[in-house]
Amino acid sequence: MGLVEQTQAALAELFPEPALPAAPAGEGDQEAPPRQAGVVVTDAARHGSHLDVLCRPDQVVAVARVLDQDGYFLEAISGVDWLDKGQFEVIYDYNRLGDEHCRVTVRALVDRNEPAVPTISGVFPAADWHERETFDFYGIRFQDHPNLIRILLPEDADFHPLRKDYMP
Amino acid sequence: MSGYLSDIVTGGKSLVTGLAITAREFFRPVVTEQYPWEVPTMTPLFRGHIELIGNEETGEPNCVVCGMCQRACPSVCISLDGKKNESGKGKVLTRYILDFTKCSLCGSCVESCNFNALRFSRDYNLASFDKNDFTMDLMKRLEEQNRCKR
Amino acid sequence: METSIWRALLYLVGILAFAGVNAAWLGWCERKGAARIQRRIGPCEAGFAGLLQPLADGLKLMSKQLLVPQGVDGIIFRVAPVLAMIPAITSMVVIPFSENIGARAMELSVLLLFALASIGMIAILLGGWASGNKYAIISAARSVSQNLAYEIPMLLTVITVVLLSGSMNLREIAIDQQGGFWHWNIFRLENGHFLTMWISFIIFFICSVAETNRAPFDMAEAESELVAGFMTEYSSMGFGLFMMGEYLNIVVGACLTATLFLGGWDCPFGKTPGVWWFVLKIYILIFTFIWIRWTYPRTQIYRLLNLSWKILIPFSLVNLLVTAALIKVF
Amino acid sequence: MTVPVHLRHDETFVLNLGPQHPATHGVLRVKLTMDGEYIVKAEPVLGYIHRMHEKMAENGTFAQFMPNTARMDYLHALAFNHGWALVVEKAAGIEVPERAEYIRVITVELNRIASHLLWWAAFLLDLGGFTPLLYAFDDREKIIDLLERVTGSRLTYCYLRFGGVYNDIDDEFVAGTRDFIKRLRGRMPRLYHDLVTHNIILIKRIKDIGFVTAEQCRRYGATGPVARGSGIDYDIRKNEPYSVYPEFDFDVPVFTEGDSMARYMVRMHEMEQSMRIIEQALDKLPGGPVMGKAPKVLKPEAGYYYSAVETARGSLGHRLVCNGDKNPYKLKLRSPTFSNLSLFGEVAEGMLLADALAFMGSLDLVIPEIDR
Repeated sequence: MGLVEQTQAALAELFPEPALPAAPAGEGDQEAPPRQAGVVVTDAARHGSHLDVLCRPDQVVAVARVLDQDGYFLEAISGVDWLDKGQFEVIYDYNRLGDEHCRVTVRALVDRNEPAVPTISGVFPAADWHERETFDFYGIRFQDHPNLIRILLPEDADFHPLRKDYMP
Repeated sequence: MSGYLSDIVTGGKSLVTGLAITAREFFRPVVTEQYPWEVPTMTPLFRGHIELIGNEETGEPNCVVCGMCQRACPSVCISLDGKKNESGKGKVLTRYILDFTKCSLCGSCVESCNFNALRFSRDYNLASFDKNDFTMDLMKRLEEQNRCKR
Repeated sequence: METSIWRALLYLVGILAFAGVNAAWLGWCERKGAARIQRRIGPCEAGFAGLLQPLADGLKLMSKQLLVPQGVDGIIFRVAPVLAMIPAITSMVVIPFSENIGARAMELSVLLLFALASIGMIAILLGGWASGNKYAIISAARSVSQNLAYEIPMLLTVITVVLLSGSMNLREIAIDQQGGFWHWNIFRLENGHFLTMWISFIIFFICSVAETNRAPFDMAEAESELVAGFMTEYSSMGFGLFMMGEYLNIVVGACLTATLFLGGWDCPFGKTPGVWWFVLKIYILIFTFIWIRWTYPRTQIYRLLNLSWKILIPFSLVNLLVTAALIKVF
Repeated sequence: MTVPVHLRHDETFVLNLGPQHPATHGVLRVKLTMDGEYIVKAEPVLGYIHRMHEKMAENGTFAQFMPNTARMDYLHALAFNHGWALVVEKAAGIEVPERAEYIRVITVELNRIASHLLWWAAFLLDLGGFTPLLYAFDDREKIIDLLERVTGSRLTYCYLRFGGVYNDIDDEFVAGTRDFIKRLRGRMPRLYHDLVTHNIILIKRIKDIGFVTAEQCRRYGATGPVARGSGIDYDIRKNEPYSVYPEFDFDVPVFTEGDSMARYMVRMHEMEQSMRIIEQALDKLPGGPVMGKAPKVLKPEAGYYYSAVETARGSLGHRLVCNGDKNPYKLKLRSPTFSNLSLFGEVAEGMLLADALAFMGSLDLVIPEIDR
């Protein structure tokens, strides 16, 4: 069993039901049927990741734990503002150091009015700064983050510049 | 103890080697150029700020006011205006302003131009105490160049 | 040696001139030397080969505002640069430039020199402390521990020389080495002293590099760690005086090395001794200081102390014992 | 060497290292809580040169972002060009002619050598050795002259285009590059290794300083020479090959010690490997065009794209989200030093100030890339 299948199997255990909490916003523009599985294999040559995981915000930590046990590391956390759908999306990019290669994209959708995601900085310390950055740019709150303050913007900034409705 | 002594011996040797190397460099010729007195040759691809290319015979700018450069510019530093050509077809350039303070010399404007109307100048002595000196009127620049040619 | 007012004035002017010229133009030498080692040209615009550069620098420094930041200890802050300069100039008094040129040939001149060198260290400590800057205080603390650590092996090696010459008078020590390089303390052929004395010389030289806070032992300045160390808050001639004091310390260190180990004003071939030989020797030594500075990276404070306590002090102790034994045996 | 001490947490003071400090190479500020010269807590404060490149990407077209990429990592600008070109080519399905791929590899690797040379120079400057800086700049100048010939600029290159490169290389460039490799190989053993690498002062200064374990690298997402100095055999050029890298025979230098010396050695060996790649690429250089067919106005399909390249400092990732428009809907830059720096706080604890700065130098920080 290759690394991709192994990780897929490990992650699939977290998603017993195929039902999904919300329609994946980013794929909404394509007229594809709504996605059924939490974990799908994607074309790495085109999309740059082997596995695509769509989970509820409260599953983010569980996914991180599974990936941590399998020796993955966190590349980045980014936010996306889907303004017309009233949602924020948090994208976690995982990768593995070593010969066998597998990249995992974990996505979670949160309500735009009260964006909150549990922090994974307890699992990956790398997430500390990346979460602060996402908070900085989008105002997404990472619950239980030890030090959720501005990182790149000045500490007295009262705006979140990467929100699509932000006007300087 | 053996590590202690060998550290002293190898360490001392490495220090002497270092001194020998710098001593040799001391007597070798300098490699720097004294800038205002010696000027290095410029590469043909040098990117200065942009300038208009005039027609070989008339000296009028080749520009047809298509606005491609303006749209290609990532930093919005080009503004140009044109008016209808008196002879009927096309447009003539009336104003071409480059705000060089914003320019990042990426060359997108020159690449996007299909009419051989823009090129990079070879000016590199660009320093001023006044910001307004870098809002360049390229039409005026072209006129001056034409005058010099004559 | 009679003391007249004219003689005192002559030496006062002479020493001040020697000190001033060295303090100014050694900066030029350093910059030119560094430039050549790095294959650059160095200062070249002010005057021929940039020789007027020190004047230009001095004028610039003097025309700058002397900033005294809020919260510093005003008196000590102002006194420290002067204190860095004075002991270095005073040390020149006892240095014998040749058999007949020397302001004062004191019996305990070696001791006096070391006493003055310690005052120079106090200047750094006071300057760093009075600045009230965290970098400056770290630098001052480092500087003190460094000077303490290096004075011990330095004195231990000087004792070997004193044992050989039987005198603590620098003039006597130099006179003892006359007659060609085989009489110099570093190569001294008689009684097999050359076996130990070159080690003494190396230890002494390393110590004098450390004592003058020169790279690779410039822990006090360490510009990439402590910004400018104890000089961080100094501007204008306050900074200038520290710099000049540093160069004068190098001159004193070179003079002392030349006198103790290299025969003072003696000609290497046993002929025509004179002040020119002394000057030549000290400038070769100063060039070595510059050469070393521009070759090596800086060491670390605990490596520096390790070098002193674990290598230099044991070696100088053994060296002292062997020298004493050689003297006793022959 | 981290000297084992019992740190007293009651008698500490705060030292602001930066934003203007000689050792931070830019405007990084590190808030150090110190006990004497020992660091009790180190907390990097970022953002002093933050320019919001990600918003600029959203506001312009795909091509208009290309000049910005060079302004982030100004030392390895071509790799940032390459990363952006790759992710957009992936998203829009643009083919690149083979000659252009080879030219990309040659220029990116030349730029990598230049970046490592500058790191070496700056690292030695951190350690108080000024002369090596100028020897390295002498060599780096040659690379910059070569790259100026083909790209038109000296530092912040905007050379790569979607579907190719801006300008073809000529015989003079090829000859000049071969000359340069010969020259650097000739100078490397004496001016770099004899003068510096084997110098006892340097060895004592950086050996056993700043240990980073492989596990720390993984938890903090450190990549590049930092990870390879800790025994992690990971190089995107090998593990996840892009462009024409699979066609070249090169090694990935890995050292297991995890100290500053290991990171130093990784970079020194990488320069040699880059020279090997350039030589092979010059030998195999195919003919043909340097620009492929690319539409004037790019409108990639909606979707999520990720692409990574190996820069001189580690893995640079572009997370691109498109919604079918002619601007990127969202671009996140995963810059290598951002993650590499995040482990500084943990590792620097209990170190002496001077050692921590030597460790920081060995991380090879480029501040505009962290702050973006």
